[in-house]
Amino acid sequence: MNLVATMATDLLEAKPVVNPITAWERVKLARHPDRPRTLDFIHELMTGFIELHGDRVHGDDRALIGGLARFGGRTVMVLGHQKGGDTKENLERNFGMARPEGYRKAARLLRHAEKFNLPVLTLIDTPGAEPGVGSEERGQATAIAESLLAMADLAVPTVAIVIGEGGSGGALAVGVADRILMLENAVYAVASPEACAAILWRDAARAPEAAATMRITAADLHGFGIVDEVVLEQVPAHERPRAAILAAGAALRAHLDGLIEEFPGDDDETRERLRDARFQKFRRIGAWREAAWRDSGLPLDGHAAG
Amino acid sequence: MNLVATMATDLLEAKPVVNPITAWERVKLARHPDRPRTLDFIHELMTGFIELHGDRVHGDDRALIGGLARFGGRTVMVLGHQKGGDTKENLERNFGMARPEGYRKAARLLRHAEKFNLPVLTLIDTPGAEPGVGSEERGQATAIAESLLAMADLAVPTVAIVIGEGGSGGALAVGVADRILMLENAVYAVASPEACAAILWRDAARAPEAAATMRITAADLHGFGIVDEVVLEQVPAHERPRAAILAAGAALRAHLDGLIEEFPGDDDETRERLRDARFQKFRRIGAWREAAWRDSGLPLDGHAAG
Amino acid sequence: MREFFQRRGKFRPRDVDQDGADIQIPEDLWVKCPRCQELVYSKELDHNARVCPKCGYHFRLRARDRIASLVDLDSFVEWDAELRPYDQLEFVDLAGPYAAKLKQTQAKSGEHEALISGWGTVEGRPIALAVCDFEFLGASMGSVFGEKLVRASERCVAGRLPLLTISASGGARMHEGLLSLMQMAKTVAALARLGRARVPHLALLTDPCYGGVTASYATIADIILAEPGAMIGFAGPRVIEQITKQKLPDGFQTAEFQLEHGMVDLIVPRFELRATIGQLIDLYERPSQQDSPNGVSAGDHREPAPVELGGHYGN
Amino acid sequence: MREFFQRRGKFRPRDVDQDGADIQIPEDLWVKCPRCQELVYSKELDHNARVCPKCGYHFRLRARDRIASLVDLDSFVEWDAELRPYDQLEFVDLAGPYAAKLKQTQAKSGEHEALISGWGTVEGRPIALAVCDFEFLGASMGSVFGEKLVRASERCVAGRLPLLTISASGGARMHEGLLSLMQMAKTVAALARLGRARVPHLALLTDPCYGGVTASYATIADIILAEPGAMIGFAGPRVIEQITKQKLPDGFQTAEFQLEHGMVDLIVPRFELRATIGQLIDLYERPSQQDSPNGVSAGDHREPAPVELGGHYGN
Ligand SMILES: [Zn+2]
Ligand SMILES: [Zn+2]
Repeated sequence: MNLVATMATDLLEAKPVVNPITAWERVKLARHPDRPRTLDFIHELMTGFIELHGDRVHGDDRALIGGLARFGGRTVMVLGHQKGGDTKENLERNFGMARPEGYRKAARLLRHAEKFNLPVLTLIDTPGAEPGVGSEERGQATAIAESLLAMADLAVPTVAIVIGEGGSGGALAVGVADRILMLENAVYAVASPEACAAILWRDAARAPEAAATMRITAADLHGFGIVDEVVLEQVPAHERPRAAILAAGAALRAHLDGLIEEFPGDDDETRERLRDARFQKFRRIGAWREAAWRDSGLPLDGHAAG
Repeated sequence: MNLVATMATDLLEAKPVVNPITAWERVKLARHPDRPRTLDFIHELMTGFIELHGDRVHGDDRALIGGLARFGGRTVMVLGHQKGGDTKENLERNFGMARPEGYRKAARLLRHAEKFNLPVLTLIDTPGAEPGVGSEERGQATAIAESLLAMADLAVPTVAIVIGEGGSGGALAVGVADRILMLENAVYAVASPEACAAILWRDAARAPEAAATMRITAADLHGFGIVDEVVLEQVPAHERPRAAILAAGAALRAHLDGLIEEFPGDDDETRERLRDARFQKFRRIGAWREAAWRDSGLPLDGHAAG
Repeated sequence: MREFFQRRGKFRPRDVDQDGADIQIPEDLWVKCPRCQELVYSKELDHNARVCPKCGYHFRLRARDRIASLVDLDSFVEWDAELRPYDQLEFVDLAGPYAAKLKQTQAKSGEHEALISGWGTVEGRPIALAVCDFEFLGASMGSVFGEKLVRASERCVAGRLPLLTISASGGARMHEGLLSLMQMAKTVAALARLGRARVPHLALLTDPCYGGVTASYATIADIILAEPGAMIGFAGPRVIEQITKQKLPDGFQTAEFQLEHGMVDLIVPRFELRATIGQLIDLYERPSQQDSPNGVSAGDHREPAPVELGGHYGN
Repeated sequence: MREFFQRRGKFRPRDVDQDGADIQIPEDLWVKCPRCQELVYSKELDHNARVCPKCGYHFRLRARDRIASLVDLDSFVEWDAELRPYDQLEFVDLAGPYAAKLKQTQAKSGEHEALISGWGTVEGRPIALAVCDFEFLGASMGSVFGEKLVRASERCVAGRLPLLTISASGGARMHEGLLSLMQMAKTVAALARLGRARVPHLALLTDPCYGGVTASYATIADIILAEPGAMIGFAGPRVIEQITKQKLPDGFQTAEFQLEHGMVDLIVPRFELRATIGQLIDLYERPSQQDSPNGVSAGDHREPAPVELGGHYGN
């Protein structure tokens, strides 16, 4: 074959792991007000949780929380976006939209975890990072970038799980993990379907169409090789929260155990190997082709060598 | 001798290295408006200075500046407090009183220096860290502590010089160096003589008395083993700034060369040895005695074993 | 309610220059709460961990009372009690020589210096403590303060013992001049080594906590705790008001203000402190112990153990 | 005044699908400056580095023009030009399939993707460049953008070559869905390795710089430069205004605003950029070379070399 072509992932073989309900329906499930939230997972799955506060520079963000806890016989650092259960709590939690303080706290707690060789678990559930004058003034972009860097550089095992809404950079900021899990009715997207529809369809009301073409479901993202495991919800999590939480807990436990078995100890060599494996994981993500030069007379586009 | 006694430094042997002018006169010289300031030293002694700005979280402090430059055939990171030359610049520079942004910028630039194995020079000239509502809200204490920690942890050679006023924690924040130099008419104190007089004499006007008893001159501090070298001013620096700057430059150069000769390379072993030497330097500072237990029948106080 | 701890007078250090009796507070004294202005019976206050039973105000604690309130009965072993401050500067102010002031203060406070250090167990778990005594010259940070903290930290590195610092301080000790300022560098450098050894440092900030202490070792801890209502800052409120001519905002520099501004991890009421410290040591000390067969840790939700206090110093 | 660089049309990439001629700007066109509203003769603007001669406004530069304006004549070697975007999602919006949009954009822009990478010399010093082309779908961060940046970074690690990223971007490329978002993680992870190798990463933020680019690789650089007046932020001003119903402050999100808020190291006018980059590489590349006998470095204050540009692509 004359064409040099690579694909990072093989879409053709990806199969939906669940019944075909629409992407937009999943968005509504992911945002359901009764869906279990980060603290519900922490309190059900962990013991001895001590929440740690503050970014040491400006404030404490209640929309992105973290602390130490016992999970599966280990001390872990757990981080996650926290939405509110009612209007009052949602105002306090800023609807789960973190500010720079949240990402700086995350970076601080990640360094803390590394210092004491504690594995990190992150729970993702946010519409996105807060857009606002104050957040811009205090460096929202820089804060997110530094949280990404802290996660990429981390020398301890990390498992992330999208439990509800995985919204854009504000979600990814705590998502650069060795394993990425997703609950079946969670979604994870580069932008909200409404925002995408407003830009590309010039009509936010066409969000359902946008949701479908954006490929934001757990099954899609598993197919793209981004998500390592989809945690099934026998019924939607808001109907039986405890079942979903326990299923998530079992999956988190299994992946964490696997990572620790693969990367035991905290010697320099193991740490480097772990960082390297994480890099390679993200290194592979993307879709591209390599074309031969035009002047070699070859066609510019070819078929994927799946 | 029955008494267990230690002294970290030997005051008895310390001799004034200069003519006996009073401590208060030195305070006035140190604060003289025409005394050369940090940027004067940088521009005279270094080339290719590129000032780097910002703490990446809130702002850029013009009272504590820093950047990359060439000095003595090396690239160095240089940091220093910057007072203004006139009222307008003094307002811009906040009279050399740094805010949390300044100390966070310092910590950032120190980490930068370590990453690229660049020696660090710091120039100290401040009445102290700014006391104010905004500075407290943004964690002045925490920012200073983190700058101290960054300096203590640094794995590259560091030389500090007090060029004018060394005021309290705001000065020390960039003063935890391997070598500490002082210009002859600089002062370095735990509090301003006015503040000390206001508290201990209940009268700020008695600052001259306070200055004398506080032992804040270069000669005193050399005697206590805190200052490694006093750089003589043949005439006070504000009268012949260039002479003072060049003398300071030669001393900085000699100490930096000495450190790099003693700690060449950036391998782990050398870095650890350097940190250890710095720790031992500060470890020794202080005055105390060790008394035997009362119930052993020994006197509680004894003479210093010089 | 159980007695939280015995009266302070009973925790007399073993080597005071003068008998502690003359500074004992009579048991029948009434104390006025500075927050709610109510009169509280002194003994009741002691029984209540010196927390106002009316409004929850946390009265200041002496260092030895604090230690007694935290560690397991008879478990505390003091370190470096033989270190003595020394007037190297020959400092003299309006009140006379520093050397004389030291003697006075030692007699009045029953302590030789403003920092008491040692180790003990909290709910059975070993931990080092370095605790400020604000009654000793405002727990200003002199050479002995620094030296004791550094020695404690070195022992923690050697023994991999977690360190709890409990701070309350007015700042630097002017009578020791630049030697005092340098204790900031000295203690931070020591704790940097503790950090590189990956031994946890927990800090508790109590009322009042200012200046050199807040701007050095206390705020670089791995976990920063604070007592409710404690005043914490760099510059004192009066200084700031004088210099800026600004009215200070409500609640300025309280522990709650510091939490809101991201400077402390959590505020712990005095009654919960022992349990929280125990829980934290536990989290660090057995990072990956299999403690239950079904994947969920057991025994992490300990009930706060009954607080057994102070007896080992005398009663 | 010397020509700062040749007209953009002349830097035609070697492998465009369509002839670049149809997007050349006629030499006699008048351009209206968006800041001062004055009309500027197009050729004069080109001669002036596309900086308004009336008010100093920095017009946007295409990627290849930017590269030509920086590197020594004929020194630039492009990397990974053969990488092509690919519509893995089969994304279709109001305007039709992404695949079709890509073809259109490639034809119109003369580029295959929004990031051009390669290496060259600046004043004789080798440096890698990764430069956004805002004309290509707003330099949104797709898979090829990410892959090219990662490969460039890997070459920099291997060759210990400093990296200069020059960014201008609207953010993520929605047509590539989560694959696009993941490029933030991928590029940051690559630059984390560059950082651990202690190879310098310099970033230049140019107008406009938003979203995924600003929130990933561009702001974790060792040194962050910005062009005067460039708009830089996370969320765009219109989005913020819509959501918060607030009027935005004057100068909000400009480079000058970001400098004031501590987010960038320095603002460099376009005319000084080449000299500044040269000086910075110099500072990192010979950290401790003895360059003069009398203890003061010589040759550090280089005059900016005459800017020789662009010729190697055609003229
Ligand atoms: Zn009360
Ligand atoms: Zn103009």
